[in-house]
Amino acid sequence: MATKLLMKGNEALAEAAIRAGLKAYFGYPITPQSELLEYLVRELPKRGGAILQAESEIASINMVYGAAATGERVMTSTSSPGFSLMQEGISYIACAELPCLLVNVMRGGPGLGTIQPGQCDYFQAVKGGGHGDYRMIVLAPGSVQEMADFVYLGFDLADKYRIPVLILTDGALGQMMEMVEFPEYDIEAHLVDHSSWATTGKKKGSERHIITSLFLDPEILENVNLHLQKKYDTIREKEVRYEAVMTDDADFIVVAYGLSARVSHKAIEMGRQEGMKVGLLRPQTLFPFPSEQLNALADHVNGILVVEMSAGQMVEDVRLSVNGKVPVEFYGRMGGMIPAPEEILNEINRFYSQKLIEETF
Amino acid sequence: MATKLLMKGNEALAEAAIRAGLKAYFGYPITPQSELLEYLVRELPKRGGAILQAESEIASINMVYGAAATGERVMTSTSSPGFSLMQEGISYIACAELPCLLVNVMRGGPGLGTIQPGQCDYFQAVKGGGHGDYRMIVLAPGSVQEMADFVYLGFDLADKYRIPVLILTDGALGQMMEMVEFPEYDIEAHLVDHSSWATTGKKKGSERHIITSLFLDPEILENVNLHLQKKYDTIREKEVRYEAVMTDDADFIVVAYGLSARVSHKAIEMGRQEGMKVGLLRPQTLFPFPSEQLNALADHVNGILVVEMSAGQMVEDVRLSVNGKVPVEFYGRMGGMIPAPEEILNEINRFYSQKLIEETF
Amino acid sequence: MAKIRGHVSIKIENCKGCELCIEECPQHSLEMSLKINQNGYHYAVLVEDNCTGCINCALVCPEAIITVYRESKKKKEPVAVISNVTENIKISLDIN
Amino acid sequence: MAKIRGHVSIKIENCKGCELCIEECPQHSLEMSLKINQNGYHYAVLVEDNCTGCINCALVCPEAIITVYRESKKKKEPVAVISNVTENIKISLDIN
Amino acid sequence: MTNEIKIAGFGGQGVLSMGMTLAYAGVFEGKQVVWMPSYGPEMRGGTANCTVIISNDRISSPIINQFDMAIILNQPSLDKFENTVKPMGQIFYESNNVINPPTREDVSVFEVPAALEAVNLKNAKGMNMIMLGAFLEKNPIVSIDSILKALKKVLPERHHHLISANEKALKRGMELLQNPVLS
Amino acid sequence: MTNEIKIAGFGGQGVLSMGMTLAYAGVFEGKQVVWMPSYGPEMRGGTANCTVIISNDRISSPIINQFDMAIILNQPSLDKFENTVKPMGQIFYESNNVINPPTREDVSVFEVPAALEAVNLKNAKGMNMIMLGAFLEKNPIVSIDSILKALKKVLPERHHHLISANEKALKRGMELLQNPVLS
Amino acid sequence: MTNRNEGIQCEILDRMDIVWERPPALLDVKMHYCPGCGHSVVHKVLMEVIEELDIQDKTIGIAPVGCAVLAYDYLDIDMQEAAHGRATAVATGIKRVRPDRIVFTYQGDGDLAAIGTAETIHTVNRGEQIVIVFINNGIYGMTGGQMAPTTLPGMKTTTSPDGRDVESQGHPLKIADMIALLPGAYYVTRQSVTSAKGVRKLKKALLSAFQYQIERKPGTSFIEVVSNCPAGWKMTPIEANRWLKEEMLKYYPLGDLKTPDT
Amino acid sequence: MTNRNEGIQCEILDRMDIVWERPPALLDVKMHYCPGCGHSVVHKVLMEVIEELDIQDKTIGIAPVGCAVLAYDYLDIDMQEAAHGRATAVATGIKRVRPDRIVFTYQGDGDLAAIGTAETIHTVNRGEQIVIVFINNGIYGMTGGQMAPTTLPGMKTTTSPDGRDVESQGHPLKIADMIALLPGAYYVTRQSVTSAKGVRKLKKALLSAFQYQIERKPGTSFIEVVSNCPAGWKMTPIEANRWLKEEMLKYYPLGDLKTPDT
Ligand SMILES: Cc1ncc(C[n+]2csc(CCOP(=O)(O)OP(=O)(O)O)c2C)c(N)n1
Ligand SMILES: Cc1ncc(C[n+]2csc(CCOP(=O)(O)OP(=O)(O)O)c2C)c(N)n1
Ligand code: SF4
Ligand code: SF4
Ligand code: SF4
Ligand code: SF4
Ligand code: SF4
Ligand code: SF4
Ligand SMILES: [Mg+2]
Ligand SMILES: [Mg+2]
Repeated sequence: MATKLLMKGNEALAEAAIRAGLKAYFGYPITPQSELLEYLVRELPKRGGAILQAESEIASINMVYGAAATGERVMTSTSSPGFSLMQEGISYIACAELPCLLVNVMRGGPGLGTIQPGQCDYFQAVKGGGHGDYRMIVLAPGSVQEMADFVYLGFDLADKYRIPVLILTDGALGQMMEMVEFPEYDIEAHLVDHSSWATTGKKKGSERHIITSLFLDPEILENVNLHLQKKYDTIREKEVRYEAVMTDDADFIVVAYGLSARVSHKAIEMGRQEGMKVGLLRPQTLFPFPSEQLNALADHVNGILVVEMSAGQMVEDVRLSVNGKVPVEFYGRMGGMIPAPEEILNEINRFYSQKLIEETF
Repeated sequence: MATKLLMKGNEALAEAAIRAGLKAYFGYPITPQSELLEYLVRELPKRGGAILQAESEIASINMVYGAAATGERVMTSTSSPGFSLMQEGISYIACAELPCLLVNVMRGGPGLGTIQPGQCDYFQAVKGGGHGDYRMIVLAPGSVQEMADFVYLGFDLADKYRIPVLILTDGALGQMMEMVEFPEYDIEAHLVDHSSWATTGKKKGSERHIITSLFLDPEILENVNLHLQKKYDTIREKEVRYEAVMTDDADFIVVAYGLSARVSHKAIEMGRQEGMKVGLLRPQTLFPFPSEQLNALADHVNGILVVEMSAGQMVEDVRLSVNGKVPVEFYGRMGGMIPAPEEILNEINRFYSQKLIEETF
Repeated sequence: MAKIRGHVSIKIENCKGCELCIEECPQHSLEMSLKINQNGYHYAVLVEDNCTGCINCALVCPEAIITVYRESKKKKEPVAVISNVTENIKISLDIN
Repeated sequence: MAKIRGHVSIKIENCKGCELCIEECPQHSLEMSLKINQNGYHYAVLVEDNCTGCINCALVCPEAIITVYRESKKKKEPVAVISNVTENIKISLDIN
Repeated sequence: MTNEIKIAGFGGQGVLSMGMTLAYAGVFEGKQVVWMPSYGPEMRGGTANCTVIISNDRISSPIINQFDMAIILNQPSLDKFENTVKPMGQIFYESNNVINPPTREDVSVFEVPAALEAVNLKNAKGMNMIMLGAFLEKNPIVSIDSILKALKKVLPERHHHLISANEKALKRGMELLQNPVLS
Repeated sequence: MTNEIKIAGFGGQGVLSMGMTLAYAGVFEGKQVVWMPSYGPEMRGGTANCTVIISNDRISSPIINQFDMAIILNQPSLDKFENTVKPMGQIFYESNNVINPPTREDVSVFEVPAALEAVNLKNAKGMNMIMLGAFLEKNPIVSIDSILKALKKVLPERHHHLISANEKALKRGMELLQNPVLS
Repeated sequence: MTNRNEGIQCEILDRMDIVWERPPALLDVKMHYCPGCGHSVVHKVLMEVIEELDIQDKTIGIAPVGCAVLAYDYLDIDMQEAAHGRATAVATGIKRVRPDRIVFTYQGDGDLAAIGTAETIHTVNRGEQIVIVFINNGIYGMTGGQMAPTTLPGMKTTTSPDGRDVESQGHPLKIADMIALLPGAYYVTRQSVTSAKGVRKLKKALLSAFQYQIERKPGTSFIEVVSNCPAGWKMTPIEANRWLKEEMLKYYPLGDLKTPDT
Repeated sequence: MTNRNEGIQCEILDRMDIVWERPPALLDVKMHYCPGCGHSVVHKVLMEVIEELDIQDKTIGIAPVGCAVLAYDYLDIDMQEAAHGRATAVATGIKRVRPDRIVFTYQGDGDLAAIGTAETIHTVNRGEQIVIVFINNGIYGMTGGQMAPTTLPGMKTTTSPDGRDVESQGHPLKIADMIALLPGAYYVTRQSVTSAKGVRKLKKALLSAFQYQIERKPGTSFIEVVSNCPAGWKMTPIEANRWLKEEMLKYYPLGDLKTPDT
């Protein structure tokens, strides 16, 4: 039966991972994600998994590499600076096509920055902060419930596509408590058979398995890349997820993910109360990005406002999606600041007053 | 007097760095950039600088952090996987506003990949592979001559804006030999006075200097970010550099940088011989990107082909620049493969035959 | 053995009430105040007039807020030391 | 002491001519050929019929291309060993 | 109906658990809730605060800059949050820890001598529950029963024996505002 | 006028320095040049090759897939590059190291017994210069003088005494193709 | 706590000399450390030493992430904040361009002995002429009390809630002992700050270390301070110091591990 | 080189037994190593040991970047290539989810003792039950002969063209000695492969190490092999092995550094 609990986002994520059959977690303390590690230290060993506090994020991600290559469900989590340290390892994992779950509970940057929430690692997450042409599936939860839900989804997608899946969230969603319901999840039914490639010891009479990202011959490496790109195209086609709020009749929409989408949601509610036809598109997958959906919406709306806790990163993907069809504006806060609903409403208002002027003249 | 030499790209870069007043180099071996380190080991100590082979790329970039914070001209170089390891350090350097020169001699990725040349770290370079909203100035040399020239330019820009400058090049440009001319360069005349912020020991009676990227209070960190963004805007306005080849009368242009621009150059020469009105725009700065120039060109051309040794990265910046005005197509090779002039010409031909069809019907 | 006369002055508004000075004072000259300062901490006060000025308390005080005085060998004019007041006043009349 | 009779067979097309086997052979049974194989290396050959089958050469051979034979204690039928030919042929007629 | 509440004080005063208790009680009454703490090094000896939102409907933004009510346990918190209370809102402040009471005229201000009462109850740690009781007296958004159920969730097992003491403190807090000191 | 040349062979045969010498000689004659090596672990005991482009004009692409001439020092290299020579182009191959000579009919093929001649000259290392001499005999794109000047740049100081031996080798190579064995 | 008066408020004494006061180089601001935290004590001693050696104007300090990350708010010298674990690399960078400056790092045990292990060992192995001040409090203080490499067996932290299990979580890492093996190490010592005597000894050790650097002695000085973390250990400062003496020092005995003569 | 015949081509002998042949687990392919390279010798011994212990079906090997990066092309077991320096972290990951598998890493000195120092030390400190095979050839072979942490004083490499200068470039790092200090180290030994005798000893050491892992002995086995790099050292294989014995072994004397009984 499903369980309902009031939980912190970080803890909900950890609990869901255990319920999804997590076999090993490797991580290193960093605010604001340490609860995740601490929760798992308490719970995972009792419930069938191994946990290790590594000596660094670099060790963590490479432990994930090793463990994931045995075909088990494994994960790590960190926050922004730690995620930067993992870039080489992630590039290796992506190229070797190892399924695993990564979590970045973002904080304000750059540098050591602050421990307050941020959304300024979007580029790093979706364009590949590491070297080479690779992608991760990037899931952006918008609530504590989704912090849990996207863990199941993440593991399933990781297994299905042999790809690292990143849950990209932030310190506020990680620290805040909401009700969360853990559905029934039959682990066995979800596990994918990885025995055809996993390195668990060469079976007698069959070929050995090799996990590598080295392909010295460029023709071979190009083929590896073509294979990866094809996989990414499939993912683009099949795995886009988003939430559309009051977009049907909207003449103006806000695009935002995660925490800033929550705040924007309130702003459009306030806008609707003031009689404005505003909607919200909240990408739940950042890669694949809901480009087609936005492009289609661009046929009906007159403008788009992108709200991020950054200097403007996802806004580029929105612009690429609509390709000039409608103006795309940006509102952002940085350095751990969270926009208030009123600020966003202000921006929306600006659009409406402009429109009024346009319509008058 | 200027000196002319036949040199490898890597060595020209190293030699220019010495002539530009390099005070310290910290690096770690990796193909295809090790000549740079090896050249400097032989030459730099004789010519007034310190050199250290570090224990890792992470150590290198943090040594650069420390040395740059004293206000001296310092640099490091590496190739793709090593550059991924530097991402945390770069984010720190960018936030602490330390001038320094970084070099990524790219190879095919992802993962360990190959040591053959690649251009697949564009996103990492220009969008920020590390966490947080920061930018580097990214210079993309197209010849051995520019491998040298951009070192002087790089140090000057780094000093002027207190920003890390990245020379983004590839294994082929690093390994190949061309003639290179080293101009007279009066180091003293170029050095910027950093004594107002550099940490070289607190002067008696004046305030101490602090180099940090920690700003726990989000309001302060937001201001730091606003300051950075303003600086980036100035750079966007003032520091765009590019080469335009036969674009004046072109009805179709290729956009490419570095090695693939060299190959594209040959392709458009061949195209011109076949009577096609093709041109080439070669960004020399990738950040700042010549967006306005491209946008203006988009008013005159009917199509753009972006050529990269990647799955398509800079193409996004081209699309963002032209914002839907003209179709932007992409041709790329991956995994260490280099496109041949003929392949590019083929792509150009395709455009022309399409156009012919369009004009016929 | 003639006792050296000493005195300590504590900047109590910065005291965090760790009690380490009290633990370390060989003379048991210090104790915690019942009151709290503006940061919510009880603070250390000199309660016995037997301080020798051994500076032990000052050495272990994490906040470095204890100033220690010792009777001058070359006796001269007296000096007034006002300490342990809630406001941050420390006046040392040095008529040297 | 009765000499043990041994023999080595070298897969010469994979030999890289490092000469380590030669250096290590206590019998000086091996030498380098004047010819080169298809990879451009001179290769090691057995030139003396005094091999004891001590396996030293095989142990140090980086390419692991030396097979070592030793006269069987329990003598039986003879066996033909063809070795050191440029093509990759190794026939051991084992009539066991 | 949505209640947006700020609770703030020193690190050790039980500010976060007070908020969590309130949020859990909301859950037991079938409401939507959000509990959002301040986190980070400011907690080191410094101040702590949390936001609690209790609503009948889906809660969109967990981040709000304006509150219906504020429960304030020390001076720095009052200085910081006094102006974030909406007009017509309420401020509950602990009078022993707040030297300069709120000055706003467009909100209801309730002085609660919770520290003193906690000493009287010989339950120094119960100060936060007294404040919560006072708050609930004026805003019966959840029942005492739900609060007690919530305490079972919030307190670790080994502290469950304290629940009855906490109940007393809650009740005492409610009593205190049955004749409120309106300022 | 642009000459695009491929030079290929085993790692130790002096393939890269032959190309570099040619490139440097081009420089001394005021031409534009590019020298582009293959690099990487394939050099470990394996094959090595380089591209040399010598032109009167600015050289656009250093990367080319088709060559005017190829100088080939071993079999694997011939197998790899035979088909990259443009129709009407030239192939120079070292006959001791190449067992199966080129079969193309649309290019000029020159067999050069350089290894043998090097032994005759008691200058085993001079094999590459013999090949270069042969090449220059057919393609006088740079003068012997320039080549000798170039050698001074390419060879480390301590090997400059070898230059006269190299000159002999060059000349021998030229002679060899004054009566070429056209196959 | 006393019921007596609130201390001796004002008193006219005989002529008094100040025998200890806050070193001016320790800025007169409130520090963010928890009550009783050893970090603050070490700060104080450090600045006394820098004043005494008169090197305030040529000293550059590096404090990476850890509770002491804000040291630059308190120490009146030029300072650099460094990435987690990389302080010695940063110091190397400085020292290589400015060999005439006095450079020290100030690092926690998580920083120096976990994520920064490679940098620590290689910096000392190169014999960089810097002073490394290593605050070993057996825990990650700043991030809320997780297990450190130096955490004692059986010690409870938020990531070893049942006590550190050496089987699965490894043994306390005695990094100073490893460091002392390296030829690049010039002076390696382990001190503490739980008593006035300890503080005096630490000061002596720091004086020597900086003096060696001033004299350009070949090699690195490494000063480990076995310190406390009352907050992370969930103890009062007095309990913490007692536990430190009784338990920590068993694993990390005080004294010199390597001196210039040994 | 001989002028004599081209070897004994064919001969009918008395009944002969094969007393040594290439272990089948060493795949019958040409290896990319330079002539005389010690890597290939160690590969051979390793596979003999794995065959002898009959663990080919449950062994997982990890070779990170370095000349042996392509080991998976030669060793007929499941293998993972790892990022530079991270092999022991990768091994830890495997061992923690599959404690019943036999896991070993195969690492160069640049890999293990430079960039991977932290991972190496912490893996051993945790006593991960794996075997670490450490090929110390005093140089970065794969990248073309740069200085390694283990390069001898005065030794010429492309990044120490005048010989390693310990003043500025540090001392050769004896990492096995540091490792042996750690309680998590179960068996630490230093071997070589320059002679048949050395190869025999190495095999014995590897047999013990894997046997310990099979028996789940607590702790890590660390086998250093002092090896050569004829290409990087710019010597013939025979010169290289001679130099190794004469010079390298002075710094890295062979023998056990820690055995289960010590
Ligand atoms: C790359 C990175 N990983 C993790 C962190 C989080 N972090 C900050 S300080 C710290 C460790 C603090 O422990 P220690 O070094 O022992 O210092 P202490 O606070 O105990 O003095 C950690 C893990 C970080 N800032 N950066
Ligand atoms: C992050 C990173 N940095 C650098 C390199 C380049 N690199 C490959 S192998 C190697 C070192 C090889 O030396 P060693 O580990 O001693 O192995 P050997 O080749 O000598 O056996 C280096 C620096 C890399 N692949 N990745
Ligand atoms: S100076 Fe000595 S005697 Fe005086 S209070 Fe301090 S510790 Fe006690
Ligand atoms: S040691 Fe300092 S901070 Fe602690 S109680 Fe004494 S005076 Fe206060
Ligand atoms: S087996 Fe022994 S005797 Fe025979 S060739 Fe080999 S080393 Fe020589
Ligand atoms: S040891 Fe092996 S590779 Fe070396 S020469 Fe002898 S047979 Fe050939
Ligand atoms: S958490 Fe620990 S180390 Fe950090 S300031 Fe508090 S007591 Fe000191
Ligand atoms: S470079 Fe050195 S280590 Fe690498 S294969 Fe060649 S000899 Fe062996
Ligand atoms: Mg610590
Ligand atoms: Mg090596």
